[in-house]
Amino acid sequence: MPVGNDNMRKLYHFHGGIHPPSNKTQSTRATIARAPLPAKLVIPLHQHAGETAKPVARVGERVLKGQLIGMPDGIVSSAVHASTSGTITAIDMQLIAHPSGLPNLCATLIPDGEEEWVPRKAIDYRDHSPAGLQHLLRMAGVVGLGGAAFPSDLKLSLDRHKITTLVLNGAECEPYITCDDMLMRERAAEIVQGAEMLRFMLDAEEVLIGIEDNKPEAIASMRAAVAAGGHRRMEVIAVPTVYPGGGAKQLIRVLTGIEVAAGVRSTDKGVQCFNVATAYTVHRAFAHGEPLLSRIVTITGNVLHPRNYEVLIGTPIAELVALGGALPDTDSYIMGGPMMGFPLPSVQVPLVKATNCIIASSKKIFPPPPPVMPCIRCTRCADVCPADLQPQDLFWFAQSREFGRAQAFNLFDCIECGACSYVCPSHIPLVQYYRFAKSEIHAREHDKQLADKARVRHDYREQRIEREKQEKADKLAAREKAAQAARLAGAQPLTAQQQAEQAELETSRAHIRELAQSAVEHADEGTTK
Amino acid sequence: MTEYLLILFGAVFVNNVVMVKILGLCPFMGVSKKLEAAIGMGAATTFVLTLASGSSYLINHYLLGPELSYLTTLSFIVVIAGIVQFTEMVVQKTSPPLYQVLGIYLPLITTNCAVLGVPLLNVQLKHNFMESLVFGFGSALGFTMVMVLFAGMRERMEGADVPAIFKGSAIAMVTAGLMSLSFMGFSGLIK
Amino acid sequence: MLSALLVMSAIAAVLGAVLGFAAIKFHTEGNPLVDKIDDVLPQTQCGQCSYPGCKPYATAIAAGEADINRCPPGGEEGIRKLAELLGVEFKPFGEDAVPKAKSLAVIDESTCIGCTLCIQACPVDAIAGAAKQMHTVIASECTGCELCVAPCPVDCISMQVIGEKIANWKWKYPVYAMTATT
Amino acid sequence: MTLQEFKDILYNGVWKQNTGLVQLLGMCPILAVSSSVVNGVSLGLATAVVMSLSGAAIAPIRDFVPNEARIPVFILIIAVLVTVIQFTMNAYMYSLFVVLGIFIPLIVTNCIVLARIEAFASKNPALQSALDGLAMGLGLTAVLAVLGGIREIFGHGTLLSGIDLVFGDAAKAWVITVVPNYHGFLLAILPPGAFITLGMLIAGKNWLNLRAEQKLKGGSATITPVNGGCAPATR
Amino acid sequence: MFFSPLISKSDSVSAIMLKVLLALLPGIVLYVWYFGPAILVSITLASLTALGTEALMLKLRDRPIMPFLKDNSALLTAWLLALSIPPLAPWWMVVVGTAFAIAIAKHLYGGLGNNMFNPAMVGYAVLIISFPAQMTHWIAPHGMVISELTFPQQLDFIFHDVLPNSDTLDALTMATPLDTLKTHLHLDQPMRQILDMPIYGRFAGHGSEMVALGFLLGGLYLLASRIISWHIPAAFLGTLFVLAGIFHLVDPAHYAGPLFHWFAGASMLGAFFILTDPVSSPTTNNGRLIYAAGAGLLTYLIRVFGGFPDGVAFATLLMNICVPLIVLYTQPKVFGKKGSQP
Amino acid sequence: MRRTIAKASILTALNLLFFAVIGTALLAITYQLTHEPIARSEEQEKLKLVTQIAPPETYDNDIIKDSKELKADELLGNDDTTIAYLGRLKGEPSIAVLQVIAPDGYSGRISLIMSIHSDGRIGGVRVISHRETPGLGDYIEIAKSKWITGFDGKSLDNPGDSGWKVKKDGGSFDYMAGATITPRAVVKAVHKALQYFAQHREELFKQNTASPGKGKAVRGEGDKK
Ligand SMILES: Cc1cc2nc3c(=O)[nH]c(=O)nc-3n(C[C@H](O)[C@H](O)[C@H](O)COP(=O)(O)O)c2cc1C
Ligand SMILES: Cc1cc2nc3c(=O)[nH]c(=O)nc-3n(C[C@H](O)[C@H](O)[C@H](O)COP(=O)(O)O)c2cc1C
Ligand SMILES: Cc1cc2nc3c(=O)[nH]c(=O)nc-3n(C[C@H](O)[C@H](O)[C@H](O)COP(=O)(O)O)c2cc1C
Ligand SMILES: Cc1cc2nc3c(=O)[nH]c(=O)nc-3n(C[C@H](O)[C@H](O)[C@H](O)CO)c2cc1C
Ligand code: SF4
Ligand code: SF4
Ligand code: SF4
Ligand code: SF4
Ligand code: FES
Repeated sequence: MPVGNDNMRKLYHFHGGIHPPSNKTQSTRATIARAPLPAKLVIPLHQHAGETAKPVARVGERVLKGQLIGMPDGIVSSAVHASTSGTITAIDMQLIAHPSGLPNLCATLIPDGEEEWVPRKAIDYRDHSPAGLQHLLRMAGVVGLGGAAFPSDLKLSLDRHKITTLVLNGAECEPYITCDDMLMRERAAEIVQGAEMLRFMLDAEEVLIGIEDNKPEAIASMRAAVAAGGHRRMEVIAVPTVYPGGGAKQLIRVLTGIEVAAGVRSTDKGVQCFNVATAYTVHRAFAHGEPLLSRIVTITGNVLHPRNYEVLIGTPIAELVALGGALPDTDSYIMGGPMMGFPLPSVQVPLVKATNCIIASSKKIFPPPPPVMPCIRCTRCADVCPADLQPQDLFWFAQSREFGRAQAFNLFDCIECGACSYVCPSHIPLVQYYRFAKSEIHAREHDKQLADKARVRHDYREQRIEREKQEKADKLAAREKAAQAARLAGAQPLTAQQQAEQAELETSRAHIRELAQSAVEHADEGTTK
Repeated sequence: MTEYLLILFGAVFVNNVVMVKILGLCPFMGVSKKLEAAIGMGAATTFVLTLASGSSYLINHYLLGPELSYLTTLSFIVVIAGIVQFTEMVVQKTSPPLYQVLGIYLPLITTNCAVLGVPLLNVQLKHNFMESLVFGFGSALGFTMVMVLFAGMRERMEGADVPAIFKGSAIAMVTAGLMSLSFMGFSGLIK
Repeated sequence: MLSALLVMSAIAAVLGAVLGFAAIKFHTEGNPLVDKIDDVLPQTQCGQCSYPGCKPYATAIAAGEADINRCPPGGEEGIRKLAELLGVEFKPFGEDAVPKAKSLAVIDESTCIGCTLCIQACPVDAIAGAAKQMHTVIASECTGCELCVAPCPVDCISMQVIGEKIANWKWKYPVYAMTATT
Repeated sequence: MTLQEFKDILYNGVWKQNTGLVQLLGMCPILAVSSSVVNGVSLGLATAVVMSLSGAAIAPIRDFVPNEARIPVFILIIAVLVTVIQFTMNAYMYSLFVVLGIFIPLIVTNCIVLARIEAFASKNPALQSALDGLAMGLGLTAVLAVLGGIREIFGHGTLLSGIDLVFGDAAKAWVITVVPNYHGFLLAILPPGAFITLGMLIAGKNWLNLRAEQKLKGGSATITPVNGGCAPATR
Repeated sequence: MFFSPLISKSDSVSAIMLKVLLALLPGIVLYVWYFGPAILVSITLASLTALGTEALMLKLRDRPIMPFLKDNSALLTAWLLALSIPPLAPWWMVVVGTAFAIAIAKHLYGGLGNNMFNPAMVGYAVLIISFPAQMTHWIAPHGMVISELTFPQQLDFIFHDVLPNSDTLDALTMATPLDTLKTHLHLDQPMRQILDMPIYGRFAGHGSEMVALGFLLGGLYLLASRIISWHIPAAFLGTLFVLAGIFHLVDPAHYAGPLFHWFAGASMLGAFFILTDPVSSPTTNNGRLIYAAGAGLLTYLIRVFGGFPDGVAFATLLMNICVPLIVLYTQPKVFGKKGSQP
Repeated sequence: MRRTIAKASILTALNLLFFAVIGTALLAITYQLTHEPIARSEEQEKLKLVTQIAPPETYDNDIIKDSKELKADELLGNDDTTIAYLGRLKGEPSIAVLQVIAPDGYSGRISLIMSIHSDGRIGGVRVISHRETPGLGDYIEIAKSKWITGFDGKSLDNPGDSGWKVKKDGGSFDYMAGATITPRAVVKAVHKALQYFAQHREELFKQNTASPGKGKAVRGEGDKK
């Protein structure tokens, strides 16, 4: 039951978008529940965009809840903490929730059930500088919970641009997912306070909270919280329900009219966007001194009891599935929504900060797609592309591996929303092709960099050899001269040191000869070919 | 004026050198794999062909006359070869960026039949100086146009699921055939 | 006959003079093509192309002496790029030159006698160590050219294929089984 | 010249580097004059003669020509040879000359002539150059003959029509009517037909090459279908 | 393994093609009404040939056959080709045209979705160039000529090239309205007098204008069901209208009016069914406008000044050649790179 | 040795000159040798055409030599001078061969050559060049059909003014269904040429004064076919 557009504000429109069946009501009937403590936690050290955190706990060590076990390593990185107290039994490669199905470094934690916290220190953010707060967030392991898991502190570093608007993203446009919805319904005040903190750090003027109009309860609850907290220049705005209206760029466009191009940071345009759950986490980090240890996750799909749970990071997904009660015909599990999620390589992989939803999948709810046919250039995909791309052309170039041309046709503006695949009458897995092309291009750029580096090193080496040759030859000549002079002056026996020097000379001469010889040989090979 | 326009229109569309007169096919096939290359070749050819049309008219009219008409081919081609080689050297020196674009195509122009064929047609059609120039320019324009369009098609075709034995020049040839089929639609436009 | 000779001589003389003039006046040299080709080559410097490194191979290609399909480390993609650059047809690898999986040299530290032979062989200075001390390969610099393998007197250098990790994982080309509905 | 060299040059010219099917040079006459076997073969032979003679003429003088005058001089020599042939045909095979029309003088710019001069005659002795020119020319003639044959049969249902232009009226009887009462598929003798038929010939050569390659590899290598969304498939 | 998105809208290529086939039905029904059932014979013949050729080519190309035979695109090509040639065309012409269209214009490029030229129009162009005589023998609408062939006699003609004893082809067939107009203008007859001939109806050819109306109807259905966008029909018919309007206003004695050009020849079929072929037309909206306007201009030029009575087919093919470049130069600005921002 | 500009110019010029002289000489010699036979074959070719429509027994002079330049005339349909060949039998005018153009063919001009006996009867008509649609309008070529021989023996009064039309328009000349424009054009042109002959007969057969040879050759527009 969408609320009418009762906002005061003029809303903008972005091109395209689709209206897939939302399937959200199943999991909003019950309130958020806390998942029980599992018998084992596996905490990946790479849960965020960027570099893997460096393990700082030792195997066998007892850790406390909230204790740092992974230190941020590199600029783009974030901290990882023990989600509960217990013993680290292993730090090794384990299967994680990643589309590659490859293992990565994880810390295994056997909880002792005590939930014994490290000392927590609540702070008043107003007493700190933004830079200090940023560091706190980094050490609290706060990353974006909207999906990308990008370290939030980096998004708060202000360089030269004045931020006018902070956008809170409560759109939650993907079907099935309701974790943000439930969070906003139940913990609106904390989200709003988190927003206030983010505003402080960004020195932003206004806060716009965008929520799709298919979530009237969340809108009401958030509006009440804003009113109750007496927040000025903070507005909860109902935005039209259209996928992918929750994409940061799309939401910013709808709320402010500003379009942020690919490769441009939204901060350059005076806007920054955070997910509502991220704001909530920021509030926990400052007001309670708690690092990011758990998050709200929706378990839905082919389960008996679809519902949202607050789950500790590192909990095996199987535990969550058990809470939902997967039906027998379930054949796989999807992390994320049906539009952008991916099938988990195993139901045993641990839950990570980016896990917003687990969908138990069956042939019934996600039937296997019909056969792929060739693209008939009907441009339905272009009609729905929110990035104003020509997906059929991107596909054409990607499938024939013409990466340069795909790039020229703005491949990297694609946000991989999948709207194009959704409408394609030929059922082409378009996004797959774009991901393939993007990662090939990245790999090539990487290779190119390596090649350039190798060229420099090779040239340097050649020069060095040349120089050394020259130097040695000079030295040799000088010595020879000296020796001759000495011989002329009367044969004096050589000192041991002189002898050694001469021997060395001899070998280096031989070496140079050899080098020269091999160069000739190579050249010969070249020309006789 | 209208008659020049008609000559121009005729040379570009109705009697297109490549599609209808079947001249200049080697560069048409050879330099149309990439759009940029096709544009470069087209520009170079336009320049040379216009110049060749003008100078061959002068040669034919002032140097040869009817008595020496048996020297037409010989003198035309030698002058064309000279123009081409000269242009190449000058462009290379004076405008390296332009040379980047046209350079490698210039030497190929000497052996583009159209460059000799059009001046010969000029003689055969008894064009005067201006008509020769317009006809030469129009033919070159027509050449450039079809080559650029063809290059566009070939670039797109790179992604097509063309049967293995037709990949490359075979399907290009078939495409040229269908293009020439399409150009037959212009027939009769200028009587 | 005479007039014919006169006319043609005049044309030839004028043209010849102009061309000779232009040849000197507008003389240029240098071949930027070599650099362009070299840019495409992978800089592995392995010599598998039968030239002593990438640059010489690039020079040979530019001079029209070498085929474009001689560089296995560049892969088919490399040939394709060369073909595009030079405007020639793509040409697959011959029987003799087949690209291998990308790998890294690894020195068995317990066997290494510190002879420095591998250091001298490495074209990109990717081996660190001094005489009579154990040597190690700087993984980030190694191009996998294998030139250090042969000189080692105690055979302690082995090439290890770089496996797939999350960091270098790539999305695969979408391939689907054909339907059996023919 | 050794026998092997002779064979190599011949094989190279007629098949491996065939101008019409592989190098795609000398296309204009191939496409324009191949509407019948007789036209095609006549022009092909004329071209072969020019190529052979020019190869022989240019190989010995190549070292005396300064670089900047190279192309003009080569072209000049070719032009002279072509014009000589043109006059000869004009004098003694007038009707054929009329049919081949503008394409006789255009042998001068027939790309393949200069291309072979540059690629072969400027690096090899006269005899080899002459043979190379001849072989290339014969390769061209072969393509012209086949192309002409196919187009003539499809277009008119005949073969060898116009033979009387070469051998006089008596030869009229040699014309073979392949399909009697044929409606005439005009497309085949018009330019589009020329292009498409040549495309088919090139594909045919590709097919033969491919088959030969597969035989070499041991047969089983069928072309695996590429699957890029171009073929129906299930995920 | 399967990947996101995991859900999709239920539509398919074959359903789209089927809808286009359905949209042709009003036109076909009117065709049969005015010109008799011979057209059904050529449609059937063309359909069979198209399916056969498609299957053969798929087999040769080592591609699955059934999924493609079921996509209906070959049928569509066949129907459009059959509708653009004279219904009395001998059977071998239908076969040659269709086979050429499917085998060469479509499958040499890689089949469905890969062809650069409109296959049906390639087939048409091949036929009119190769067999111009047969391509000018159109059935006259009912009551137009002295004697009419019965259906069996028509079959006899199509399959055996046999006419009933006394009749000559000339007495049974006539040129199309566009062709007749051209012929008589050539003879310096004034427009008024020509258009008073019985072959002409309310605004174009008698009978054929109604068929065009049928195609217009089907076209509107395609627009409504969003299978085609408005750009191509609007730009094509608009250009034709403007050009014909200008010439007609300046010299009404020699140039027919806009309505005539709309309802004569293949204008309606072209505007809604032929130029809109998604595979061989541009994919950008601006590109579609340019493409269709160009086709309108060429159609008018060829009709009025050129060597063929109707220009739709050649205009389509000529514009097909331009499609890659049109698409290249009309790429829409992507998100965030547009000029208009608040 | 550094090459100076002047030196290089002279060197190149000499080189080119050398080859140009040799080449030109070779060419000139060939030309001298062949231009006789060429002229002969061209004449023969003309004669061949002329004899098709003007049988040798109708004249005894050298018809190719006995020619006259005609100014352009609306009735001949041309806009350039043409050559008429005049046949005489025992000095008496017997037959004239005219070049005629039918301007309104389906796709442009149709060039014809026709002969008219001195009594106004047509000796024969042939199409020299045309651009009519192959397979439809090209039945006017003798190689394709006998249609063109339908003019043989016709004259201004046979079939008379109203008969000089195709049958479809109520005249007496045949046509091929579906292609009436072409025959209409040809019939009209031939009819007009007869009128021209009737008007200019005397002047035409006046003994030759102008020098023959120059002007437009028989072969029409040099169309490539
Ligand atoms: C070194 C570095 C610094 C960054 N700084 C900022 C920043 O100041 N502001 C910002 O919005 N994003 C910043 N980013 C984030 C990227 O722009 C990133 O694409 C974006 O935040 C991903 O956001 P999403 O979660 O909105 O998709 C930074 C990224 C890197 C690698
Ligand atoms: C197609 C698409 C849909 C998205 N939908 C949502 C969404 O519904 N809610 C959300 O919070 N973030 C969504 N995101 C992520 C946002 O782009 C953005 O990364 C996030 O709001 C930034 O906040 P965070 O850094 O706090 O996660 C979506 C991203 C994409 C590409
Ligand atoms: C492609 C095409 C080419 C044509 N070419 C000719 C032609 O060369 N000569 C001709 O007389 N009619 C030609 N026509 C036919 C005319 O357009 C017209 O139909 C015919 O001359 C009228 O003949 P009718 O009076 O017997 O109906 C052609 C028609 C088409 C469709
Ligand atoms: C709206 C629409 C119009 C079409 N028009 C044509 C057409 O004009 N000619 C044709 O051969 N196929 C047409 N098709 C069918 C199909 O696109 C065509 O066969 C492809 O070109 C084959 O790859 C059309 C399909 C659609 C959906
Ligand atoms: S929706 Fe599918 S079939 Fe249509 S144009 Fe896009 S990719 Fe092609
Ligand atoms: S996945 Fe990319 S191309 Fe497809 S609709 Fe989304 S942004 Fe556009
Ligand atoms: S084979 Fe080795 S040396 Fe040769 S170009 Fe390739 S990488 Fe460089
Ligand atoms: S370490 Fe060995 S393999 Fe690696 S770059 Fe050096 S020589 Fe090559
Ligand atoms: S033969 Fe090469 S361009 Fe004509």
